[in-house]
Amino acid sequence: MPGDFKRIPCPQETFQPQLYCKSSTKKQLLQENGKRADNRSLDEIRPIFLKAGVVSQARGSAYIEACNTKVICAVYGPHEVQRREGFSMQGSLRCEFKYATFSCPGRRQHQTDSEEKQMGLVIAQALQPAICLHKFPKSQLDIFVTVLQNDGSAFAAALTCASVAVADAGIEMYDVVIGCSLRQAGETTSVLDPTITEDFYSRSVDGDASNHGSVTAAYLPSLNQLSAIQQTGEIEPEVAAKCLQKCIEGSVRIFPVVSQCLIKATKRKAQKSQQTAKKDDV
Amino acid sequence: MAGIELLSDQGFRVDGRRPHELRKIQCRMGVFRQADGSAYIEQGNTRALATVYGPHEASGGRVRAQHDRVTINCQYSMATFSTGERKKRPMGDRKSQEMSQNLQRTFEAAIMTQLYPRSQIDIYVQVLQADGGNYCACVNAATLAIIDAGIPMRDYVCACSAGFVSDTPLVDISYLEESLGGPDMIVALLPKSEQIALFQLNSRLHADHLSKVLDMATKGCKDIHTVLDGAVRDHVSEVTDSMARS
Amino acid sequence: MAASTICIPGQRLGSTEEFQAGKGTYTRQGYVYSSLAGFRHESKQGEDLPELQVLLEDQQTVVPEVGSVVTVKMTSVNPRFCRCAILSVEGTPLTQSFRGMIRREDIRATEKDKVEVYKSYRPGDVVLARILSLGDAQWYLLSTAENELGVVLAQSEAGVNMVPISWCEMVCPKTHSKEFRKVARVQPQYLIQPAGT
Amino acid sequence: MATYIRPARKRKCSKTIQEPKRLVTPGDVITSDTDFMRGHGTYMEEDKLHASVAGVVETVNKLICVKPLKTRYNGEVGDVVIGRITEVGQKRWKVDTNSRLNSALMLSAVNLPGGELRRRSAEDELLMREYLAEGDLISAEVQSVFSDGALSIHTRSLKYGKLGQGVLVTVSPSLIKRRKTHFHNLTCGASIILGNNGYVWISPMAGAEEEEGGGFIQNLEPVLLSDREVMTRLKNCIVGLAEYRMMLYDTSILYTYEASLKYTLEELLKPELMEEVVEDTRRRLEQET
Amino acid sequence: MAKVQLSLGEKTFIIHGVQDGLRTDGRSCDAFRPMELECGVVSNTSGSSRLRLSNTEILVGVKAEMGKPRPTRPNEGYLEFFIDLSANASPEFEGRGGEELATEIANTLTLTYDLKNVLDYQALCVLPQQCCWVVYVDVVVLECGGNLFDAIGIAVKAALYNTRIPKVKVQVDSEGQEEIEVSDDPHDVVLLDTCNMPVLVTVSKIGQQHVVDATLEEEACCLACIVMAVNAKGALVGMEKKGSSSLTMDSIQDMITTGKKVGMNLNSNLSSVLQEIGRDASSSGFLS
Repeated sequence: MPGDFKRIPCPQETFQPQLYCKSSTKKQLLQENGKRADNRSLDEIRPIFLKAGVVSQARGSAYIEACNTKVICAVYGPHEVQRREGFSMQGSLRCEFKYATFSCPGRRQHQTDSEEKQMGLVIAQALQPAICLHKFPKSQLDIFVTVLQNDGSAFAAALTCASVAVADAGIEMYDVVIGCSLRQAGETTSVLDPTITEDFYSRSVDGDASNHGSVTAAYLPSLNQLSAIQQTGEIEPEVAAKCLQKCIEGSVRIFPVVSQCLIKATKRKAQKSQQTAKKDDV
Repeated sequence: MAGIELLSDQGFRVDGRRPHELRKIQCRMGVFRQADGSAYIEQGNTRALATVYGPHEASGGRVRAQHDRVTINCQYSMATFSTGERKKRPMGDRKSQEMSQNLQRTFEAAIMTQLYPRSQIDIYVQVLQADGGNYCACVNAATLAIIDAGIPMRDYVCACSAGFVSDTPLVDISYLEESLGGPDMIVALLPKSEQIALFQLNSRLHADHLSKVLDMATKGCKDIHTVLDGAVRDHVSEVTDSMARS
Repeated sequence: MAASTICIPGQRLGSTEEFQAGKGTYTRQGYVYSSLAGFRHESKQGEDLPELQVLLEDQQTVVPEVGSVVTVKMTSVNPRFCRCAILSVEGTPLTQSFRGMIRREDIRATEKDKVEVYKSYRPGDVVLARILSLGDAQWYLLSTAENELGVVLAQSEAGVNMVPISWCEMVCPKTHSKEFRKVARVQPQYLIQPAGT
Repeated sequence: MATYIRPARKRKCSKTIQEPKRLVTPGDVITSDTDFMRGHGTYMEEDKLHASVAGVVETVNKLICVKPLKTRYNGEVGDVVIGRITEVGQKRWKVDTNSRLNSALMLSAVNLPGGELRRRSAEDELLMREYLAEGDLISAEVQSVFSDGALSIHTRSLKYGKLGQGVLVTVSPSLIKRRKTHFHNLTCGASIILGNNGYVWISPMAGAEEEEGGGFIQNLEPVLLSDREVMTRLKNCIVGLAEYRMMLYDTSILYTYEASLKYTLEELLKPELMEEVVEDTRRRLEQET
Repeated sequence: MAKVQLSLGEKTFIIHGVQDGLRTDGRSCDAFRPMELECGVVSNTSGSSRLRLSNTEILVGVKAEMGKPRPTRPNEGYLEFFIDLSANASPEFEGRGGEELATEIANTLTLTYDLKNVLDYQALCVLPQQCCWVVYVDVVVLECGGNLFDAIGIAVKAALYNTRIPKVKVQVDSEGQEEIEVSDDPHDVVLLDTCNMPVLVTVSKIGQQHVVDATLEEEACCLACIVMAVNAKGALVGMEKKGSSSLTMDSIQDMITTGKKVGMNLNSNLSSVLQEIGRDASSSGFLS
């Protein structure tokens, strides 16, 4: 609830205690055996649990879990555009992206901040080329994404989750959208699907900071195109192109999960309607 | 008053002006191409920019349109870096909303509103650098912008501030003179007919002095009118000449 | 139905040389793709190529389309037109209503100039109508200029559902007062019986 | 060069120009003689005629008016205008014509496919968006002026109608010189329409017009590169003329085009070269008069 | 963004023109419109600049103020970006109309400047955990004629080049209390090193080709674009895809190559112009 902070007797500014911890050991991206902290290899993605149709009130919904990164998404609509705008033969998309207040290491505010607004915009833009918007003129589709727990790559997970939720809503789509993140550490090392400790923080890079950064891409597997690219950090253009290629490879590996999930959800729906049909007969 | 003498014994103000002297005014019309009218004005270190869009179809459809006259829509904003201490937001605070309303009233008095039923005129002013007399600079800039847009007005609207220090009225007061307390009067005047379109007085002033200060402000407005009129005439001559030679 | 026939959006279903694209599919560069997560259907009619469809029985997203028959509830009436809320499209209920408008000249097919809106519809009436066009930014344009279209449910001033007695009149069973309405000759396929009646 | 940045130039101090006679600014008294008729840009107060805009006083017989340097378009019946559809209504299109209110194009004021004498049916009302949709450009003629100042326009002549491929340039309406015709096929190889409302349309030279479909079907074939170069140069010339406040008509445009030929298209974007081209044109025009 | 509506014919003409490598104003696909830049326009700021790119006009004012360092980085100062899409630029931006786009631009700038290499942030710190310089970079968009991102990127870099931050001395008095003394000598100042600061380059995909520095009309024909932040070395310090369409890997690669080339060119041209203008330029601004 957006609180009236003036009346709540709590300090105006608080900091997480971790800031004041003196980390004695320097964090190493890779262990000595070349594996990552959670024993994954460089280009290994975390196992994914994906389920569609988890919010019964919504027209479509999905939940994704990749180890500790958990995102839930619900889709409502298409309904009439509320704001008075010009006539449009195409439907419009609106996406609200929110980190739950408890989802990140530090507490987040209830109000959507500018980062979250931006994320919402990017998700809407990433889904737009995948959705047959001309099928619902003058109407609007609302997508609500909430990150329940953020352990890195939450944005990529949100992209995948949102696209599954839209498909689950029975909205006609040209393609599904799959998100994948990557952290580049030096010219040659890149870590796919980074956890929050592996993720890129510009100031934490020691020495030469060139070619350190992170890349997130949204991939449309059937069209073989990218619908979103977000890059931070300093990366050579040639390396950046390679990063995108690796993100695509990662997405291709996620695709079977998405496809299985949608097939299962469709089966479930069919069974359900058969059951209700039987009940009606009785 | 904190150590600074606003008026020296010789009768000079902090910036070397005499009480009845205006700051240097420089202005330019037609700064932008896309707007219907635009103007920029410098009054000493106070700089303001005004743009005018319209008259055009009233936004918000028939509901907001007035069937017998034009709707005048004003927005006053200040660049966040314009003041000594950085402002958090360029507009939306109470002061700038009040300023917007004042502007609207001022120009409703001067523009021949009945000529454009169902239309709307947008007047946007922005203070780029604030050094006292912000509202006045905005009114003057907006007047120029409206003339640039070719919108009929009864007369110029010229605004000028005046203060009162040690029994002497000061015209066109700067930020320093404004901030050290004392009365602060703003007058927007239609100079030819000497009609006052806006009158505002902050802080206290003995009623006996009112007419003295008002006279000073009125005179300031007329002086500003002379400067602005000169600028407009130059601009019009130049453009007419260019159009005539083609 | 075999599980192998479930498709997901973006899945390639076949070439356009073999199939026609039907509902729930689209074509791109010579192939038919699925645009829904649903079951694959092939149907052949005559000499044409078999039509490919991807369907999902229970859940169809519907928005009002030109030509579809919709159920609306009147919200306001004035001498030139009446406004209404579109509640369902082709029998599929909508979660949120869309706004529509029926102009005076679209109320009935004959003697258009003699139509009086007040004698045709009243706020609260449930009416069957056909979508004429997408209209402007705010309103869908509807028409009831067919025998099958018009009022299906209307309450009298006494608050009782009225019974039609002709194509333009209804009568209240309680007070026996007559009221004017543009009554629909309701066809069975559009009739959804409320539970308990 | 891909990019070109330079320090801002100082504007040239314009030579002192003699103020034209009878220049007035708002509030000035034009005359206290009551024999005159009050025209645009003036108002009566205390039996005196005052100016309400800045400009030069024009007297036609007994009518006194002041024309401002630039305004929104004030329509007159018979003017050629170019407009953009902003809204599709039930029996009319709303058209932006740079005037103070949107203009109306009635369904009955257009030529629909299938001949001039065709009766307009209810179906046409539903198909209006098929003919002209939001964003489409049309050339039209002012048919009448409503009491509130809004214009009613029509396209009931073969020379008017929906515009196809080309570029629109918007200038101040006062820069358009009133001429017998506002449609020109320039010898340099492009056609232009100088709308009285300040909208200028540049299009490839009209070839054999296919008059089927009443002008609602657009030719979307790529324009030849040579034609495109001419159109682009014309566009830059018109923008330049407007920038330096020269009147626009076929001769001035053509002369500017010829003067500009010594520079490449990209060079013309530099303000100082454009200024030179415009000054050349001005000199040539002055010599001829 | 201030949008223009175009008819199908106009769009087709623009798209085919880009295909032929001749845009409607005579430029080739990888050319910028001429720009005019001046520094030191607003005298009560620490640094300012004004950029005019055809019809796009940007005014940037930088104000350095004392603040508290962020808890996450106790010994660094920081930059704060604010964009004001003023109603002067377009009536659409009146009230809160421009807010969404403004945050979008500010976010992009924050991301690209928030890197270790860009600026020596530690030099902006006065007293760790207690006091640092907060450099407010305030951008006002006065007129909008397309390509806002790039124009703002250039203007911001120029304003930071023009910025003068007073030198600060920290003295410890007898009781061990630290005292901060700010020099009021206008020549005793710290200048910012701008050579690693990026510029933004927007590469817009129109039809099958891509262009830089799109005009408003071209932006209306563009379905997808990539905004890149490119530094003087040609490395990307931030990249974002915008727009409603998707892109193939091939075209992304081409667009990145163009972006790098144009970005490096912009950086080198900008730095030579800035040197020409000089660090302590002041100019008359709008009167010229």
